[in-house]
Formats: sequence, C-alpha cells, structure tokens
Amino acid sequence: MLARHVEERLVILFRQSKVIGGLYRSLGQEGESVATAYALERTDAILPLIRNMGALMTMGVRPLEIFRQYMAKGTGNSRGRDLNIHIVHLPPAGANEPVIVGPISMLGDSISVAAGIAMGARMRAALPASRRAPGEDKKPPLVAMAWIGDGATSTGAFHEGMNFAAVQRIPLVVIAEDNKYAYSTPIARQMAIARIDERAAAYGIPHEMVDGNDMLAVYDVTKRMVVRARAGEGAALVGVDTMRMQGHAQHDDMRYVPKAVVDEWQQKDPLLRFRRVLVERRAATDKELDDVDRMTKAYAAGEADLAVNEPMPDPATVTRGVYAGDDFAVPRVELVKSPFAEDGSSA
Amino acid sequence: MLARHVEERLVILFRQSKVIGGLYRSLGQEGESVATAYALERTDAILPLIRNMGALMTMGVRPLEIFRQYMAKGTGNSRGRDLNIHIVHLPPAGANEPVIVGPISMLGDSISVAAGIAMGARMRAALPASRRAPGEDKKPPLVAMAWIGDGATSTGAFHEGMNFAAVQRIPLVVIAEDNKYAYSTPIARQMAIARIDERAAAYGIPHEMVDGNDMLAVYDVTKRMVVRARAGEGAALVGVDTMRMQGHAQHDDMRYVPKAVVDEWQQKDPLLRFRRVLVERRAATDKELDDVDRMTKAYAAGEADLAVNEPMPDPATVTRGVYAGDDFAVPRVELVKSPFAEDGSSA
Amino acid sequence: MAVITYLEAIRQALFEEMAADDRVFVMGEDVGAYGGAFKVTEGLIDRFGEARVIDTPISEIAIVGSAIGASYMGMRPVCEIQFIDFIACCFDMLTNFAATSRYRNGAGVPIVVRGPSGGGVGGGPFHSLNPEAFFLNTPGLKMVEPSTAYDAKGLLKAAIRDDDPVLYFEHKFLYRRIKDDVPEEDYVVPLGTAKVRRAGKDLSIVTFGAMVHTALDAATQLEAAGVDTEVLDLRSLAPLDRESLLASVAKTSRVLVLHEATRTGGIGGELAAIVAEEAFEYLDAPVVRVASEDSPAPYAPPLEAAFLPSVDKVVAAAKRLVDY
Amino acid sequence: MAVITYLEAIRQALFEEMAADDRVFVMGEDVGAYGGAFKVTEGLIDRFGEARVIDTPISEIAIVGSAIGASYMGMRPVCEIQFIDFIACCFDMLTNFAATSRYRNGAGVPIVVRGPSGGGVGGGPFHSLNPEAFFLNTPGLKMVEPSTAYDAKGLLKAAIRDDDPVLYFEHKFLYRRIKDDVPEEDYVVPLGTAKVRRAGKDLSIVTFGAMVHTALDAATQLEAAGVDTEVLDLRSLAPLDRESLLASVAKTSRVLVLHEATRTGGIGGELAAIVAEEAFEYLDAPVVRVASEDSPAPYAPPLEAAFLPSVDKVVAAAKRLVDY
Ligand SMILES: Cc1ncc(C[n+]2csc(CCOP(=O)(O)OP(=O)(O)O)c2C)c(N)n1
Ligand SMILES: Cc1ncc(C[n+]2csc(CCOP(=O)(O)OP(=O)(O)O)c2C)c(N)n1
Ligand SMILES: [Mg+2]
Ligand SMILES: [Mg+2]
Repeated sequence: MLARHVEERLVILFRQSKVIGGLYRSLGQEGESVATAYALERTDAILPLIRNMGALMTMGVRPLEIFRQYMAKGTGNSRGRDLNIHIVHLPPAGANEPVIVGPISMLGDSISVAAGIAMGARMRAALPASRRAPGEDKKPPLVAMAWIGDGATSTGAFHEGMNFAAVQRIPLVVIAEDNKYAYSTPIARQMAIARIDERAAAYGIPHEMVDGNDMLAVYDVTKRMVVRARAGEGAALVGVDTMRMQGHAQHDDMRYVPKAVVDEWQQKDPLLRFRRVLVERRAATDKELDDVDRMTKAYAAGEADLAVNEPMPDPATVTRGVYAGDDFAVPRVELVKSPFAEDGSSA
Repeated sequence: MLARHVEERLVILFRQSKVIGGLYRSLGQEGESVATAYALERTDAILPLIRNMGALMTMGVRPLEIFRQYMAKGTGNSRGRDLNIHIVHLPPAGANEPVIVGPISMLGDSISVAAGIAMGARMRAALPASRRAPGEDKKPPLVAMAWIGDGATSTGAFHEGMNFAAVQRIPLVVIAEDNKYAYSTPIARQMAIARIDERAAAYGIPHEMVDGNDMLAVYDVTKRMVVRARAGEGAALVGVDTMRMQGHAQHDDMRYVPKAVVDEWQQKDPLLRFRRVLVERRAATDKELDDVDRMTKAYAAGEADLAVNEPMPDPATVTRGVYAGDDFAVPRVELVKSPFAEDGSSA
Repeated sequence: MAVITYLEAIRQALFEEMAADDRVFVMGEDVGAYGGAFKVTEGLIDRFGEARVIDTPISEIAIVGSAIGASYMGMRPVCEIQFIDFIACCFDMLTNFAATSRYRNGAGVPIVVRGPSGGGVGGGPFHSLNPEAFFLNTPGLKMVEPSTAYDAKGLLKAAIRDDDPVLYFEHKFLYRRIKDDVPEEDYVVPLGTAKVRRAGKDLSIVTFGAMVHTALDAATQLEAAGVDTEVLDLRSLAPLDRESLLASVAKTSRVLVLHEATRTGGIGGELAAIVAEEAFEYLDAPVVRVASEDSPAPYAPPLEAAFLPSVDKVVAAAKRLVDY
Repeated sequence: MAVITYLEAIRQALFEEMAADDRVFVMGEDVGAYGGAFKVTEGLIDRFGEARVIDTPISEIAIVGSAIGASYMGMRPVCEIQFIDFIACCFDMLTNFAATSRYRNGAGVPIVVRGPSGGGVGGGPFHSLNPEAFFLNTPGLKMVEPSTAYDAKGLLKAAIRDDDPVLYFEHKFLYRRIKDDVPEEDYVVPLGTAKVRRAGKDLSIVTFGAMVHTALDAATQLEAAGVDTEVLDLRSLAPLDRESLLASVAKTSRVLVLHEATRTGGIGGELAAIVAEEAFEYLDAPVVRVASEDSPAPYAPPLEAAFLPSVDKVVAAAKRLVDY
C-alpha cells in the first residue's frame, strides 16, 4: 500500500509530464516513466530515453530546463548544442542529487553507460575514506535505472550492456518499454518473443512484465527490483506493456497503426486510470485533481514563457569546450523540490 | 538409430579432424564439429569458427586446403592472404556443393552473415525460373549452420544476428559451444546463465542443450533442428557442453584451468567415448578403428607433405583483387568425396 | 526529361533497379510500410511486396551482415541506414568483413549501404554526420555522394550494379531542395568519375555533395569580384577521380578543397595531399581547406550556421587564395 | 634509469598509476588472471585484485560504454582492446558517445582505450590494424602512439591523467623488440608534443610508432648517400603538434610523410595538407607519402613484406625527393 502523499506526488509529476509530454510524444505512456523513477532514491542515477521526460521531472529536474533544451537556448544544460531532453547532471560526489545522463540517439548505448555508472559508484564506495567526498559516505548504494524501447532491445549495444551488468552483478534496473512500435515497425518484426521481459532470460537476471498503464503496479514491481539491486543482488529488467498513442514524432501520422488498436488503448489511458484509482481510494477528490491539473498546466506554461525569453547561444562559442582545459561554462541543471525532498525516501 | 555406414563415415571424419585438429587446438571438442555438420545436406551452408575444422572436412573440404592455409601458400583459397581455416566457397547456384564461409576474427559477425546466406537462398528460390541456374530447382531448401563460442555469444553482433534470424524465421541453426573458457575467461565471467542455450530464450526460438562429447547425441539434436529449419520453421540454437582441452592457442599453457577440471574432462574425451560406442554396438571392431586411425593419420601426413612443397604467394600480387574488375584468380576450394556423396542424404 | 527532386531521383533508381533485376532488394528500419524516415522508399513495398522490402529490427550490424550473406548468394541488397550517423554501429561489419572479403577469398560483396547524411537541418550531434573520412582508409569499399538529382539516380544505379560494397551518402539537406532534369531512359553515372560543374581559370574548388551548391554560389559572388572559379564535383570519394582533380589543378594552379565534415582528418587532407604530391609543380599557392569547425555538430541554428562552411567562408578563403 | 622493453614500460605505467591513484582501474578481455593476450597487464591482478583488474565478457561496446559510465562517477578506467582491430566493434561508442560528451553537456570522459596495433608480425587481415585515421575526423578524441619505451610509459601516464578520452595505440611489433632507458622517478610525456628523433637539414621524415625505427634506419642509409635526414616522431596524433611539424619543414623544405596504415585516407593526408596549407612557401618539392599498399593486410610473410613500408621504400622515396 502506498501512502497518500506518495500518490499525490505521483499525480503532480504525472500531470507535469502529461502537459509537456503531450507536446513531445510520450502520450499514452507517461505513466510508466514517472512510476518507475519514483521507485528510486533521490541520489540514484537515471538514463532516460526521449519519451521518459517524466522520469526527469520525477527526479526533480525543473521543467524550465527541458523547455530550454527544446528551444536550443544558450542557457540550457547543453547550451543549444544538443536536443530536447539530452541533459546530463553529474553532481559532486557527496551531493544529495541524482545522476542524470540524458539520451544519446544511438539506441542501446545507454545501457552499458548505465552499468558503468552503477559500477563506478560501487567502486567509489570502496575507495579509502580520504579519497571520498564529504557526505559521500552517507549516501545509500547507488542504483542506476535505464529505459529502453522495444526496438532498441534489438541492438547489439543493449545486449552487451545487459550481459555485462548481469555478469558483474551491477545494481542496474532496466525498464523495457513495449509500446507496440518502434517508429513504424510493430514489435512482431522486432522480436519473436511475446513478452519483452524475456529479453532478460539470456542474462540470468530477474525479469517481470507489468501493465505499464497501471502506475501503481509499475511502481510496485520496479520498487522490488530496485530494492534487491540496492541490496547487492544485481541487475533486473522490468517489461512494461503500454502503447505509444501518437506517431514516432510530430510528422508521423501513425497510419500504420490499425484504428481499433488505438481505440482499445484509448480506454487504458494511464492518466484516466490513475485518476479513477485515486478517487476510488479517496486519495483525492475530482476537484482536487482538477486543481492539480490546472496548477501544473499553469506551471508548465510559466516555465515555457521563461524559457522563450532566454537568449540563444552565441555563435562565437561554437568550438568551445570540445576538450578539457578550454572549459566553457556549463550551467548546472536546475533541480526543484522533488518528491524525495520531503520524506527522504520514496517508499 | 543410425545406420552403420553413417557411423563409419563419422568416425573417419572425426579421426581426420582429430589428427589435424590436434595440431590446431580443437582437442577435446572435435566431436561436436563433426557431428553437427553431419546433420546437414551436402548443399547447405556452414560458417565454422577456428575450432570447427571438423565441420569443414565433414562438408568435404580436402585437408590439403587447410594445410595450404596454415602454411600461407599461394595455392590456398586465400592465396596466403588470410589465416588457417579462413576459406570461402561460394559454388555456382546449381552445384551440388556446400556454401562455406570461414571465420572472420571479429567474433559474432558470422551470425548475421549466416542469416543472410540462408535468407538469400530463400530469396533465390523465389526468383522466376528464368533467373535461376540449371540444377538450382532440384536443391533442397538451404539451411545455414554457424558455430559460436561461449565468449562470442557476449558480442552485440551475435545478438543482432540471432534476433534477426528469429524474426525473419530464417533456416539457421546455431551451435553454441560451451567449452568452459573464452581464452582465459571462464564462462561464469561471460554470462550469468548456467546453460548456454538459454541465450536463445531472448529470441523466441527452440534451443536445447546436449552433451557435446557424445557425438551421436549431438547429431540427433542437431538433426532435429536442421529438419525443422528446412521445413520452414525458422532458426534454432543447440548448446553443446564440452571442454577446450588445450590452451587458447599454442602459446597458452592453460594454467588458469584447475587440474581437476582437466582430468575430469579427460575421462569424457569424445573420441574414446565414440570408439567405445562403436565397438559396443558392433559397428566396428577395435582393429578396424585402429586401421582407420592409421589410415587417416597417413592421409593427413600425405596432404601436409603435398602442401609443404607448394609455392608461397608472389609478392607482386599483393594489391591484386581488392576490387572487382581486377579479378585475381582465386583457386576454388577442392572438395573430396564427402559422406553425402554416397547416399545423397546424411540420415 | 523530367524535373524531379534529389529524393525522388533516389526513389526512382531503387524502383527501376528492383523492377529490372529480381535480385535487388531493400532492407532497413521502417523502409516498408512507412516508406522510410524520409520517404525515400515510399511505394516500394506496394509494388514489390514484403519479401523484397524488408522492415528490420533496429540492428545495423544485422542489416549489413545479412546483406553480405545474401549478396554471397547472388542477391543485390540495398541497405538503408535510417540516419547515416548510425553507420558507426556497423563500422566493424563494413570495414572488417565487407571490405576485405574479395581480397581474402575472392568473395565479392555487391551491396549498397545508403542513408541520409549531412547537416544544415538542425539535426544536432547525432543526426548531421558526414562519415566519408571514417571509411576512406579502408581499401575494398567504394563511396559516392551525389549533388544533383541526375547524379543521385545515376550513381545509385551504378552502385547497385557494382560488384563491390558501395556506401552511398545522400545529403538530406538536398532531398527536397534540389530539383533537376533527369532523363526518362535508363542511365548510370559511372563510379569514379568527377564532373566539372562550372569551368573557370583562376581557382579550383574541389568538393562534393551539398557543398557543390555552396561552391557554385560562392563562384557567382567571386565572378562579381573578377575571379573565374572552377567547381569540381567529385561525386565519387572512393575511388577518387585523380585525373579530373589533377587536370583542374593544372588548369587553375590554385586549389580550395571544400567539405562539410569537420576539418581535421577529413577527406580534404587526402585531396590536398594528392595535389601536393602529384601537382606540386602546378601550384601557385597553398592548398586551402574550408570545412566545418572541429567540434561535434551543434543543434541550435546560430551554432550550426557558425559550424558549417558557408558561402561567405568560401568566398573569403578563395579571395585569400587568389591574392596569394 | 633502467633499460626496459616497450611492453614493460606500458605495464609499469599501469602499475604506477594504479598504485598512485585508487580511481584508476583496468578492464578488458583476459586482462586479469591471464595478464592480457600480450601479458601487458601481467601481475596487476595480484597487486590490485579483481575489483580493479576486471576480466570482461567479449563485449567491446560494454567495455567502453561502462568505462564511460564509471568515468562519469569520477573513476579513471583504462580499457584494453585485445587487438586494436576490435576497436571497430565499439566505434560508435567512442565517436558518438565518448567524443561528444564534454561538448554536449560538459561531461568529460577521462578514459583510456589501449590496445596492440600494427603489423609486421604475420597477424593477417584482422590483427594488423593501424586505426588512427578512423578516428582523426572525430573532434573530442585524443590519440597517441609511442615509438620508444620512454614514451610508452610517459604517454600512458599522461593519457591516464588526462581529462579527455585518449586512444593509446601500442605497436605490437615493438613490444619486445624495443628497449630503452626509462627513469625510475615519475614522469609524463605531455600529449600533443612531437619529438625530433634525429636532426637533419635536407629532408624531414614525419612519422610515428614502429615507423620511427624504419625512418631512423633509412636515415642512416641516406647519410651514407650524403643526405642529412631529420626524423620527427609525432607521438600524439590528436592533437597534432603543428608547431614542431612546421618548424621541421621550415628547416628542411622537403617532407616525407611515413605511416604504416594504408596510404589512401591515412593520416598522411592530414599531415601533407597541413604542410601544403601552412608551409607552402617553405616547400621546395612535393610532399611525398610512404605508407602501406592500398589493400587489406595480407598474412603470408612475402605478401606482408611487400605490403608494409620498408627501409628500402623510404630510402628510394627520400632520394627522389632530394633529387627533385
Ligand atoms: C542505433 C540506432 N538505430 C536507429 C535509430 C533511429 N531510431 C530512432 S528512434 C527509433 C525507433 C525506436 O523505437 P523503440 O526503441 O521501440 O522506442 P520508442 O520510440 O517506441 O519509444 C529508431 C529506429 C537510432 N536512434 N539508433
Ligand atoms: C569481437 C572480438 N573481440 C575479441 C576477440 C579476441 N578473441 C579471439 S578468440 C577469443 C576467445 C573466444 O572464446 P569463445 O568464443 O568461447 O571461443 P573458444 O575459443 O572457446 O572456442 C577472443 C577474446 C575477437 N576475436 N573478436
Ligand atoms: Mg517502441
Ligand atoms: Mg569458449
């Protein structure tokens, strides 16, 4: 059973993700990005893909940062050099902040990078005290979470990263998202298994399938995997069953998806379902939820307005910061009070 | 039950492989190379790795070819350009000959090439009659067989090739050899699964584990997979449990392998076991087998002697044949009467 | 003759080659039902069916590897890499397997690997690549990059009919921006042949792909300044048409090499080296290179504009060169 | 000072850096119990344990990818690629991820990727690679290749301490063939600094790695013929030491670029281009390149000998150059 305040937090995050995500293509599957990340600690590592903006905000990234990126502003973390949610946050070793490595477009690559982050954190923990940063000792063992699409599980990079994490018993939890399509390619042309979590059978790690549009179920399963990873029991994979409810990107009208499929999944919208659950359980009233909706919409709009007025990058800086030494200042990712801030832990 | 003449053939091939293989590092696991390839038809495709010389000879490659390669002779299929069993035989479409693509060193790459060969053959079969070569219509559907080491299953190339073959239902049978080590790396550092055949669970294809030093069992399992692949039921993987009884290569003294393990596997030597079975079943007498042994030893020695006296490649040819147009003559791989010649089929 | 886009020219080449030769087939991510991320393969599946227009998993290694295998069996695969940047994922299969196969065992690999290359469309660091220099040091590969619709069609046909692995880089900036006359009847542009796009006597700009248009615009401006510029479009990057290159240098004695890939380690080095080695006596001035800045490709329009070679940069460099 | 082999120098650098800095660790195939295919990491596991000397699966992508991740967390990974040829398998991870990370988000990637490179030992097409040109067009990477034991140690230490991804190519022909004096005390050879191995006034041979020794042998022969040859050992390939290169050209006015990778598309193009662009006024003759023939690396000794640059080829080219 989840505490009420957890559910409330979830819904706020979820709405935020909905509002921004609606513009940017995670429609229909925002729920799982939020619910999976919510199973982490504030100081864990996330490696989201393009549709996992919700995970970023769950870890406390201020929406402004995402608007800056989308608008290629010079104030953004990549200073207009990289796209959308491609942000990276590597806090000082002792800080009470998450490690964030945004997507790189080469699908699959992030899995072994995620494994390396968790492995590196484990190695740091074994350093002599003199080598560690103040505060570092107080942090719980780091768990890395990476998201991967059905299509991306076909890459060699996915395989090598997963296998490495499994052999090295690395605290990595991978969220494999079966959203039925990779661009226009249906999952049946991507893999000959019926359940995406069976990808993990080759690695000898625990794996489970969950209804990706049932946020509480997603949270439960993920939490279990996170807890065991943190306890030193190694990597795991959670398969989420969901649906990409828009085209791959704005230009894609999704005509390759049968109408009946879209209609069917419309019924399963994670937002509506979660709302129903909250109301049923009396965790929130319809009115409260409408308020949250309005509030987050206004918040997002405000953030977008702020970003709009920020300056574009200066062309004179184009070759700066390719190598160390010429360190061209990189703005730190702004973090806001996150769900973790209040209660220390998310559970 | 196998007919006696099949068993006799097997033992000759196996001895050949033993003799030559003894020099070149497949000691202890030659049995499976022979028994797996023996499940194919004469016109099928093989993609052996370095330790699968037995498969080459099973398909009828004259041992002389292998000596030529090892000695970097100008008369060999690669004309001294490539190493050991790196030979390629692409017979004319209608010929009653096998397709052979020797190893390339980048482990894993051969899997998708094997998939492409079988897919290409299937596509050829769909060409209008006018496009097909004389005799091509009479050939059975081609099955490709590729061997892969435990270590090599960790490569991204393996994953992509296997998954592609599975999705496309390609008639590819992969022999995954658990010989306990990849160079010095024990299998436990290569994968977190106990049975190598579970690598295939991620692809939704049939997979089975077999005692790799029991040649008849290997043949049976492989044959089943070959038959279903040929019938259009798609790819499969056979895991063979065996042991590399020498170092990775001549310079490797294998000191990382516990003595007890070596001793244990010594008892399971596939040659001795097969010999026992043959004698027990009265398929051959000890005397006959000793004769075969002597005969093959002499044959191999004769082949080696022939190769020794052949010329080295002419340095003036070094840049020839990089591109088409400048086609520098490539000697066709010599095939000898193979087990398939006699009875048409191997079963 | 018909005026068609660069993109349509590529599509027509695929269509016609598939119609003419049953052995030709297309594979890649989303090339079938969707018709490709840029719609280059649109309509192919309707005409040729799923068996010859294959939607693959996201597996660049398997795409190229299986194409090699199929080509061994006499087929003629054309692989699409959704954005050419992802060719890095199958670099091994191309350089180690495909490129060496004929040399090692006489086993030719008649495959084409094609994909949208280049920048100028806000693609950012992972969707703007000009990869030619990655492959130039690997004997056994061929490489082309067309700058016109005519060449796009003719080079692709030549590539498909070629018996060696050909990397075909199509510049995505040109897809719908460039249109020209293309004959109705079958033709090829032979691999390994450059073309003088504009004859001139004061200076040679040696380039290819989208930069041909930049060079031509620069030449127009330079004309106003009294400089008569020759623009040589290489079209083939491997093999290079050394004769045409050297002939142009012999004529103008001044060479500006222009490419869109970043400067250091780019193909401009090879071109400058050929000139410095084989046409030294003709040279009246240094061999100048204009290329993208030495950084990853940035996303924001003002940064990308500063990053890429521009008409202004070319004109300025050309002026320095003629004033030398 | 102690006279040690090139291989031992590499081993010492690893050992000392691991001893001095707990954040340094080694990973790769068979680097632990076996001590590496060439025994470069021999003994490390005994001293530093399994946690810092990691035997990995055969997974070049994961080796480099996880190193990147660990480096994000403040560690200093040194990856071994068993033969450098297999670096093609993680080309994407290096060029797209590691090289761009600092530029994109200020996230530096202090990793070293090292491995046995080069030919001359009968390695055949898949074990003889000189891969520098593959990476030269990717800003964000650094590359070095030592020619002496002294440099092998000093460059590796500098690479490990560097905050950017460094590719460290060690020439396997030199492993046990080259021995020289190495100080007992800690030192580094800074990245980006070339070294004149032999001063001369008639001709500059610009080279690196095993070819430095070929160049020195050629210089000795040329001396007998009255030609005073300068040999410049680049040591760093990215960044290049342009000043030293241009200074040598200014001095001798004749340049022979020598490398072991195949000729077309090799780093020689970049070097010749820099000279042709920035030292044109000093040049008295064409910039000549001597390199391996344009084919895959063959296996048979007579073929490999014909394929590789040799002292004879260098001497002949140098004579043509001074006679120009
Ligand atoms: C290695 C690689 N190949 C191709 C692409 C091009 N590409 C971008 S997104 C995409 C589809 C991804 O599908 P999936 O992994 O299922 O994620 P989803 O978009 O459904 O969230 C493709 C093919 C890529 N980014 N990386
Ligand atoms: C991609 C790649 N990485 C590394 C190597 C170097 N290498 C050659 S053989 C070998 C071990 C192979 O082990 P396994 O696959 O188990 O086959 P086995 O030798 O046991 O038959 C390694 C690491 C390689 N050939 N290819
Ligand atoms: Mg998907
Ligand atoms: Mg093995």
